[in-house]
Amino acid sequence: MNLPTLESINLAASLPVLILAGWACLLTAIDLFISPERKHWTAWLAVLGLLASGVALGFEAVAYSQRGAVSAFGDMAVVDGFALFLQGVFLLSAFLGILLALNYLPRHNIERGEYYTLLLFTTSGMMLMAMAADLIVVFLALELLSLPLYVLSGFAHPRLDSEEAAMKYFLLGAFASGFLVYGIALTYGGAGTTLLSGVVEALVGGGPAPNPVLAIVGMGLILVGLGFKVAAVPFHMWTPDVYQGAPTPVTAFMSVGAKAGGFAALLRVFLIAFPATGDTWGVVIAIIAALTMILGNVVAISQSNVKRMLAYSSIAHAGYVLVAVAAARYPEVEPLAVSAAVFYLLTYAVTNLGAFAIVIALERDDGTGVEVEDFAGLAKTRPWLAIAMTLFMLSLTGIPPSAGMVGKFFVFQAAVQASVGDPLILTVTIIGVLTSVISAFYYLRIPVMMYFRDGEGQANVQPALGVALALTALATFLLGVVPAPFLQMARHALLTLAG
Amino acid sequence: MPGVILFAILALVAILSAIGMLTSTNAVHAALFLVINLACIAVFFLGLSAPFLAMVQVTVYAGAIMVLFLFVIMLLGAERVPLSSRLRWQAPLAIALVLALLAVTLLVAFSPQVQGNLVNPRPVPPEAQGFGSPQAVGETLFARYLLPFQMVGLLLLVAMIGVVVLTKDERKPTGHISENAQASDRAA
Amino acid sequence: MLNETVFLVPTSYFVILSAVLFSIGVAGVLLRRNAILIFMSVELMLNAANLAFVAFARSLLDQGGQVFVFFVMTVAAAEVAIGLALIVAIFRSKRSTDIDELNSMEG
Amino acid sequence: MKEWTFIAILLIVSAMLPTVPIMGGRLLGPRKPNEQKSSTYECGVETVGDTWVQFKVQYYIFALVFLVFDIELVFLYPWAVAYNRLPLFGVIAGVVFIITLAEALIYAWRKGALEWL
Repeated sequence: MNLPTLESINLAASLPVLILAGWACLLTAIDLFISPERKHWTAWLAVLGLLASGVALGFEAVAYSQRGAVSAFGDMAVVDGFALFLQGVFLLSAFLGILLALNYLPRHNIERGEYYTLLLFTTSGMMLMAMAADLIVVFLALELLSLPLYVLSGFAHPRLDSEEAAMKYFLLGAFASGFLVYGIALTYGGAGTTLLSGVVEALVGGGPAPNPVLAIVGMGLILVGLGFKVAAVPFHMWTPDVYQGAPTPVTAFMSVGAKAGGFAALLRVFLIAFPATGDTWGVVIAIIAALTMILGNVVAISQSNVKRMLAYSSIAHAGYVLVAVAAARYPEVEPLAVSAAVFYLLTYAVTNLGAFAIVIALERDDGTGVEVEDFAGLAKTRPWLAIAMTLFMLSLTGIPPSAGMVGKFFVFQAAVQASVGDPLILTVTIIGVLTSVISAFYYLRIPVMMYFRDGEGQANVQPALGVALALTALATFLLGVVPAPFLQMARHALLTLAG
Repeated sequence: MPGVILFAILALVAILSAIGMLTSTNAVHAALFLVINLACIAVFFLGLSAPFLAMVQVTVYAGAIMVLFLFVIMLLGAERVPLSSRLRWQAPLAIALVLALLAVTLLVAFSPQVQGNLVNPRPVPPEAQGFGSPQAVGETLFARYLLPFQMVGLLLLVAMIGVVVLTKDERKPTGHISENAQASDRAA
Repeated sequence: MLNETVFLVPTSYFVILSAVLFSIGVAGVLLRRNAILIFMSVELMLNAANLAFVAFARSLLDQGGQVFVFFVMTVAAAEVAIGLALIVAIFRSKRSTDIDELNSMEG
Repeated sequence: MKEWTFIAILLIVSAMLPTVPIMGGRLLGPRKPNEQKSSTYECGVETVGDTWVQFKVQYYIFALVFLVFDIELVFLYPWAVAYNRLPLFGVIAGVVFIITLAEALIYAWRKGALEWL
């Protein structure tokens, strides 16, 4: 048994996560002594923790560019480009999540310090998920990511629909982790180890007890478990109700953070542990991607409630990232596909948080005011808000000059490269393009409603929300117009084998 | 040969108690069936030389978790449970799905490749005598699995925060509390 | 007595048993309506996975499988704590745990 | 190996102790029920209210706090047992674990989850 020595634990490499998790625990204690009226202090302290973790991440990225990937905590975690880039996305979405919630919670009278500490715990769970190199860490990170989200979606708990949202999310989450654990059990039986790098040897015939058939069935069950978390089609039924019932800042953070965390696990498990059986899971993921894109976009057309529409749109966007995952099974396309998927998650995070920020601005205190009709005439009463919303809708559709367009272009470029020898990926790419065209219909309906209908579109943009809106709008525009630096970073986001 | 007989009896009891939990109309009976199932699995753990896990299964799973289930069933008085499923087409589809899942796993378990290279448990070699004992589990846990161990600490803290947030209601009572919450508070 | 001789049963028996228990758990989740019973079925699924884990750990004589079961149990306990807190919260404001009544948000 | 046999015998005997008298009484005893005998006994007074009386949520929160610390104990047991063979950071990991859950206790206590009345 290789006893890990002190430097193989190397805490320095995983400093961002340690800072965030430690700060979350500390903040839980500090929050006890903050009086209910001044809970926004907890929020700003949480932002401080995120900034500290971000700075540590910056140093770690510089160190990574010099010395390459390194494994931390024995061989349980690995700190590579993929992990660092995604940790940046998680920190950004957590920061914007706090800004969204800062004014929303007091207005709806559900302001409690625990909101911010739970948000920090979820983010640390996601960061650990990005650097997991062992199936145990993947499972525990998934739980550390999901438990706070169950509580957060039930945060407005005397209100019934928030409790129901939390209940449905909880039951489906527990059901999914049941599948995930059984999948890991069979993979462990087939491969003799839960280390991702160990599993890949067993599938090729090495390892203590090679049993590839069992490992493949285990892999299928893991796909089901992670499919629930990412809300891919056959496992997406919970998404609309939960997204509508949960408080809007939680929905915004959940649609971005939990999804990116799920994809981090999906990419890491399937590209590191199961490359040898690429053709089996490649076909399955391609089919799931096609179904997800079709259903997500088609059903979204008939939605009048903007929160439900954004829920179905988040399902559809999961489909686009799944296309990149399916394309990533070809070794020569893998670097491009992985960086395309990761970049897409960044653009989707920024755009979706911006769109939800505007929904929060429009949402009245009793939760109404989020229908499409409520956007009527917004251009006249709040021109800046209208421009920002139009930019977000363009980005979600994938029309230039928005970040979404670059993201989709990058993903489809990878898919086209992968489909040179594989007709299935080709059809999936075509479906992807067609569904993006369909999505234009329900996305552009809102700018039309804002500019060409008259109405008294009223919205109250409080300070913190304004900052979040400005940041997301600027980021969506910048990522669309000058994506080069970010693309460069995404290209370095490569997966490496741990240990 | 006594091993296979003991295995067969326990497996039968486990499966019957699982089916019993599935079909019982009274939530308390379902919980007690699950406790029987947990006990059978604890004995399996003993047989598979995992004594420490058997004790943990009995104390933590059967002891703490099932007690909590019974506690909630008693608290909510929700023991009269309708058996009929909600939508007519839901039940057959669910059963079909489950049978497909079962068929796949059994097909795989009986398939020659899996049977072939599944290592059957050899008698425990002398040097691994302490296999499954608390020392062995402790040594592995605190040498190789440090990161998961710390994550469990965070998970328990989150669970504690979650419980307090969901049950203690410390906000200033304003018009926003829906009337049925107040009604239930008065009734509780 | 129990350790050396008795349970030298081939590992595939345990895999089959855990597959059957897992399927019963999945059936429980899909068929039952009461939130508490769905939750118990999930516990049954996790237990089936634990059984498979210990069987493989025994056949490979690797302590890692048993440590994983240890973690699965603690995660299940944390989930139970939050799940039952949620069920109590819902019951206090709606007086029923029947999940198909949770439909105040039909799309 | 022998200790398991003792535990097995203990389990069987402890199971037999309550069941044998009850089963014996049920099988051997004469059965002549009458209205008086089969009414629920509430110290001679007519029963009032239904049996499933609801009790406060407070007891439930206490049980949840017990569950979280039960898990902590189960983790610390192998830590204590394998203490002398642990590398240094194994010990530090245990200490950090205890501190994290001590903070959970302070949190629960300060938030009033441990009140009983």
